[in-house]
Amino acid sequence: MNNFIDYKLIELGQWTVGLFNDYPVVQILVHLLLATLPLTLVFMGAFGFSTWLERKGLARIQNRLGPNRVGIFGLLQPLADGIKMLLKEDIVPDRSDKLFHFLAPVMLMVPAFIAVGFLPLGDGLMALPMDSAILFFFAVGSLNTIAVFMAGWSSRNKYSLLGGMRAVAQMISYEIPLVLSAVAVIMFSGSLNAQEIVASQQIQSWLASGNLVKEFFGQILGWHIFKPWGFAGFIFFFVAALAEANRSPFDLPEADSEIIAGHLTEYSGFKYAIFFMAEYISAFAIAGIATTLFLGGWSGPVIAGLPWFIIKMFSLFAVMIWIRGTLPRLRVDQLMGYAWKFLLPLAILNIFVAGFYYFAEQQFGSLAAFIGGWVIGFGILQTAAKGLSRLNKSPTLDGKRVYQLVE
Amino acid sequence: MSLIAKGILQGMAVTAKNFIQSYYKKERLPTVEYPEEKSTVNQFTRNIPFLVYDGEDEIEGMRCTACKLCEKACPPQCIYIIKDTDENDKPIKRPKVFDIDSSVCMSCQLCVEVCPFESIRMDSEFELSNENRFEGLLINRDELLKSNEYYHEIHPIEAQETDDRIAAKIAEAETKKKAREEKARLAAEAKQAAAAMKAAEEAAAETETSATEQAQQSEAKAEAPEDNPETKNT
Amino acid sequence: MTVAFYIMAAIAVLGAVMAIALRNVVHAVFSVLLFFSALAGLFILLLAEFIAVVQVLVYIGSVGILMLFAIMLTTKVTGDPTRKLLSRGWAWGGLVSGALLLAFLVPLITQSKSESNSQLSNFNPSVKDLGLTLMDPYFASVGVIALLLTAGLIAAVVAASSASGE
Amino acid sequence: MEITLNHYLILSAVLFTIGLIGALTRRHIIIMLVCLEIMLNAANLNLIAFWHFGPNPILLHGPLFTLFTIAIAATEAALGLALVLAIYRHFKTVDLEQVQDLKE
Amino acid sequence: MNLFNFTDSVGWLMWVPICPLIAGVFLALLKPSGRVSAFVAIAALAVSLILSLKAFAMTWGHEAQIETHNFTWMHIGGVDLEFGMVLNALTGSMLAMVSLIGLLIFIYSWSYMSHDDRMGRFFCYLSIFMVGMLGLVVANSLLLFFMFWEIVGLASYLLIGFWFQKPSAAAAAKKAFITTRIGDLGFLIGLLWAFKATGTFLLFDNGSGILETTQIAALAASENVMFGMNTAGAIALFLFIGAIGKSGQLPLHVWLPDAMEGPTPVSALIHAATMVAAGVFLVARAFPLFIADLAMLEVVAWFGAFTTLFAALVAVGQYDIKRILAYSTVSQLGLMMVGLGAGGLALKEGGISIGMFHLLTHAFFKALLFLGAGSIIHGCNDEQDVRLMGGVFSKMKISSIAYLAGTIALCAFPFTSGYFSKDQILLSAWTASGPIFWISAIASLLTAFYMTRQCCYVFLGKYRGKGHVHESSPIMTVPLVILAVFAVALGYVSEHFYHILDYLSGVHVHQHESIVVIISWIIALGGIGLGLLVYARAKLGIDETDPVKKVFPVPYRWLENRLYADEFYEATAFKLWDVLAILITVLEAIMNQLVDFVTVVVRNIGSFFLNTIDKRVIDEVSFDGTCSRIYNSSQINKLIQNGFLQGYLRLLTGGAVLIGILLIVFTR
Repeated sequence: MNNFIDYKLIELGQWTVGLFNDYPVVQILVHLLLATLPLTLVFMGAFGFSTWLERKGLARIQNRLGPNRVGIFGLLQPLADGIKMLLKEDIVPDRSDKLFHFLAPVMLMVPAFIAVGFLPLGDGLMALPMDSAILFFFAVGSLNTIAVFMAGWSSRNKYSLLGGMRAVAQMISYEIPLVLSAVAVIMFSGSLNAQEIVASQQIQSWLASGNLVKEFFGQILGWHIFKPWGFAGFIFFFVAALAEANRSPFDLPEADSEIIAGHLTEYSGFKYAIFFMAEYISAFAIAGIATTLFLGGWSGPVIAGLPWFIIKMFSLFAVMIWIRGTLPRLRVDQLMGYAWKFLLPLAILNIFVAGFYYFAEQQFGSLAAFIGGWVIGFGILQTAAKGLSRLNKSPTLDGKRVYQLVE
Repeated sequence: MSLIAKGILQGMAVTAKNFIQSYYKKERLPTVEYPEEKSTVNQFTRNIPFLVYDGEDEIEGMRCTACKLCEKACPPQCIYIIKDTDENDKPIKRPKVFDIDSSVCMSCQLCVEVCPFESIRMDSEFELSNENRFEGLLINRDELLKSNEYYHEIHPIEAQETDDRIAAKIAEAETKKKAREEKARLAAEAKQAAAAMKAAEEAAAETETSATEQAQQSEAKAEAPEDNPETKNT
Repeated sequence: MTVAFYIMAAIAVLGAVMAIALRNVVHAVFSVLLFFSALAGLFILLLAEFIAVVQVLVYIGSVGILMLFAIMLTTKVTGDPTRKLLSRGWAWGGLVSGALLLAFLVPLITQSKSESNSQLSNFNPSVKDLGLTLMDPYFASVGVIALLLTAGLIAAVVAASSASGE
Repeated sequence: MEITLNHYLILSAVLFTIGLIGALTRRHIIIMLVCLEIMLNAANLNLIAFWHFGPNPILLHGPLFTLFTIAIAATEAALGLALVLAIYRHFKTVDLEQVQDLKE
Repeated sequence: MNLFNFTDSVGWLMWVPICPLIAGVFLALLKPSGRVSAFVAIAALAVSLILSLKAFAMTWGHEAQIETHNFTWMHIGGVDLEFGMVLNALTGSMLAMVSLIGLLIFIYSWSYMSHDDRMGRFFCYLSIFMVGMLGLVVANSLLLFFMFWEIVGLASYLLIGFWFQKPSAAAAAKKAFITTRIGDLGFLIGLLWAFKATGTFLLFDNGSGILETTQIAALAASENVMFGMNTAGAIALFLFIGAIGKSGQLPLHVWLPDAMEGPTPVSALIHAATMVAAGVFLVARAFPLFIADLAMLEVVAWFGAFTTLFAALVAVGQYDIKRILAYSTVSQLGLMMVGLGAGGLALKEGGISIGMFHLLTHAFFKALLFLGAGSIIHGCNDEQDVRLMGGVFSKMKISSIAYLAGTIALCAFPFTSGYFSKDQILLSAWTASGPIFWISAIASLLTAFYMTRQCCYVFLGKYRGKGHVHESSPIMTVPLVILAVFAVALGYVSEHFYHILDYLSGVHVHQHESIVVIISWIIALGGIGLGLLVYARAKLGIDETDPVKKVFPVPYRWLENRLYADEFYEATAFKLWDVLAILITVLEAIMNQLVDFVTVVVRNIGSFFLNTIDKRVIDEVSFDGTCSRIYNSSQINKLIQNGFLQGYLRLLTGGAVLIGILLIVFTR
């Protein structure tokens, strides 16, 4: 039953390409379309679904129902929003940079969709099969900083510029821990190719062993998250990913209570919708990459391949929503301090721990390395984290608050 | 905060609990889908006032005697009363027109406190919106009149208190009347005894006439309070 | 492949020209970003995949933004048409560089014989090999570069924040 | 028509010259730095071109060397802009004409 | 230079001078309070005392044997200067004597100087002095000997001038230093001559040392080098000049009486026991040189005789208690020189023991006398003039008795230590030459006379000074008693029980001449009796004239004025300067003339050069010309340096283009 769906899809793809055998030029076009079109549609749909998921989830967390008017369980709500967005008038501030004001959402959407292309959806199912997929992912990821800046700058509004600058600063400072925590995984699995990373998270020997139980667990136990540096790396990666996608605790730039809507103030109508879509899709992309790097990509016990990938991706997205429901927003300086003074050193330390784990595994075999790794590795990271947090502790008022009546 | 960030996890646990329980626990999902379900309004809510009437017939059982106290007391002057007149236009104790402009009324409940006849009370009805902004929001007498049972229905405690108060008033009036009769009687007897004595000495005859006059006056007085026990207030 | 090359070249030249021609500085920087991305494309055409990624990440991702930040922090960008664009004696400056191109570079290139066949077609250099060579013979230079980068970082911070007093 | 080394050389030469013209004529310091970056990139393009069409690309000297140049260019850009900030703070202008204290 | 190996070599001897050195340095640098500095100095000296006693014990058994330990100090110009330590009878005895007396005096001066606020400095100088003295005794190389000799000279200068605020003390210190310096000059010449002749400084260097037989023979071989003496004699003569300066013999004795300006313990330690003995010790140490030329021994003896007589005469006429003792020291030293000279003539090597024996005994009782004088002065509220003292005996019992013991020892009262040592000298003088014997005898008689005179002045009668006399504290009187015991007993014990004479010179020494014994008895008792006769019942006081003065008024006044020794120098030596001054002025005049002439000539030449060469050639043509040319040209290329950044860049590219074109053109 493994990867059944993936193979079926690949066959379908080959069949359609086969249709145009006698028109080579068209065939190339079809081949390209095949790689990109389904992906865009799927993820547009995913965007719609995720907006619904988010609003229902947040509602439930806050003990309320969430949209249930439109469609059965409010399922058509995203459609309604979409139409509303389309109908809304698209205001452009008069003295703004018309060109860049229009270009910003596009610039944001393009890297989002490209990034999605690099996700290893299933066994062999990759839109842009590149040798160094992860690397390209991060390269493209750094593009949307420019888009945010463009948005902030072109709307000729002090608040949006300020919001833009803040967002750019946040994205830049969180890009480094993001990449560094990924480096640990890449170092361990030995290649930048997404498929190989996923493969490295499956215990090949168990899979080939034949007995069902071993096969069942073989898919799971190999995941990097079960390793000490993997778990720590996942936490750093996920936190940096939240910041990179401007999600929940780090959504300072377009936080409503802060600078109106940050760099999105001057956008309305469809451009605003595109911004949101780009943001959600880059969130999905990062969730996808997180699953490939840490949660074993498409490998899963029974229905290995695409289904598992989707489940994991959506569960990570659900966690994002969950975090959005609970955590308060971070102040700007805390935000920056957290990236540079907490995440970065720990990510670097994590790489060292991963290195030691790798050699420990060579030396004493995977089981001993696993146990020892968890005890020592995680201990080191834990103490480093405590030490760093004590170092960065802002001078809070530690004594009991003393109130005085004014004489 | 350490790696596992205990604080954040606790927070997440709380939201998770909310999320899950909202599916099966009642108090976790208190939303009332308004247009379909109506949530009972708290009995102490007050909105625009209404007039109470006893018994079945509205006009007859109306407690309001158009004394216009509430009209004068209302701060935004949103009450407008015209006294009713019977067939040969002699004013009777009942309002012919009793209008409240609900857009002006600020539900300050001063009219309730001023009304001596417990006839005006605050209603908890809030669905007063309608299309016509001016005439629509002016509520006339017939719309204001609501039965005492309705009153009991929306404000049970308050309604019960007002009824008790009225009953007590009536009872008090009874007792006072009785006491007065008692006193009168006693006084008459005492007078008679005295008179008898005096009369015995003086000419019994001429004093009889004066004694009988006195008995008539006391009866007249006794009759007066009888005819309006209900409208008298403390 | 040839079409792609010409497109990329055109975009690159366009980006470069706009960069030095546009009056609005931010537009100029954005056009430079366009130039960088065009160059990244060219690198991919030349099968130097990793260099293309690094180009995107380093140049577009950080240097571009650095320039934008610098502009934000220094000048009022638009709105004074009177500002003179070219420095004094720009004529002979341009003349000299033009002369450089025509008198020196072009003849040099054209007359040099060039073999067009590239051995690269039969093998696709993977990032892994690049990594290995980086570590094996060139490990010292990686160390030096690391040192240089750190020194540059610190120097930049100090220079930028040094006169915060005024 | 097959793309040969000359095409790339001419392209990079043209780009280099454009960068040079920019550097030599524009007044704005940041634009000068931009042009500097353009020139550097032209050089990188040249490097990769030579590597691609060079004798034994297997050795990966081209990309390696370009990596180092990119790293150095990045540092240089960072430092240059930091200095521009310092100049701006001191001279209150970014116009090259006014930054002439070294005048004898 | 193994300081720490106490068994086979004698290297540890170096510790003896080093301990006080450490103490001295410690006191000088840290300047601790009075009590602490005293304690440190005494502790250091105690250590050196112990080591000295060990050295003395080692030499006691086998006198002849000499142990040396040499090491090269420095290697200059192809010559390595060696230092070394020697341990023989002479060293052992001197070490024991110096460190014992030094320790007693240190303890004594602890209380004597306790009220002085610069006590730390005092003990520092004392320690430095002990370094010099002990080092000098131990030194085996003449150069090292000379160095310690200078340290001793320095210490004496510092200690004499200790109360520098007193102008007389400062002057006395300078005087002492200069006169000893003249003597040291002689020593230096002798030292250098010895080095040139023998090629080494070491006295005993297992065979090749200066004093070893081979070298002596070589030195003695040369004939009539100076005044008919061979080189050994000449070197000995110069060494003797050094001894004269240091021990205050006749021509250079003037500084010793004035040296009394220093505090009394200083006088006791330096001007009685040790320093002055250094000269005698030098002669004793270098005795083989002296023996090599008999004429030298004559010279030594005669110098000694004259000094002892002269000093004895002057002592009679003095009123200051310390000056009397000073002159008595001078005369006793003269006697020692006589002992050495005559002893040498009579007994060859034996002479050392005679001179040294008297030196040892004299050291003890003279130190006793000075300390006694010190406590008496202290008792009489710092009064030094004997005419203002008197009746001290009744008040200060212990010091008086000790003082009397010292006096009888000095007067060579029979069976005291002075008697034995002076007797030996007179015996050797008798055998050597008649006149020397009679001069020494008369001097000894005078010694007894002036000592009794002094005792009568001080002890008899009633107290003539101001205030009342009080006995000094035990710390001062205990050393007195110890010294008294030594002063009296040493002579007898050492001669009869320990044969000190044989021990000192390593040769069996026995002289016996009944006549000399009788004469010495007569001298001692006669002198004392004569003194008592004259002074016992005489009226003594500040306003009274001295009984002897009554008898010989004029000669007594000569004696009071110290036989005009100072005035004699005044007349001769200082006049020397005036002659020099005149000479210089004459020379200067001549020189001025010469200078003027030269300046005129030079000016002319200069002006010639100035106008012709300098003005025209250099200024116009070469230097200024080029400068202006450079300046003009720089104006041009200054234009390029206009701070316009892009201008520079353009030039750059222009250059590149040029090079490119040239490249293409030429490499086609």
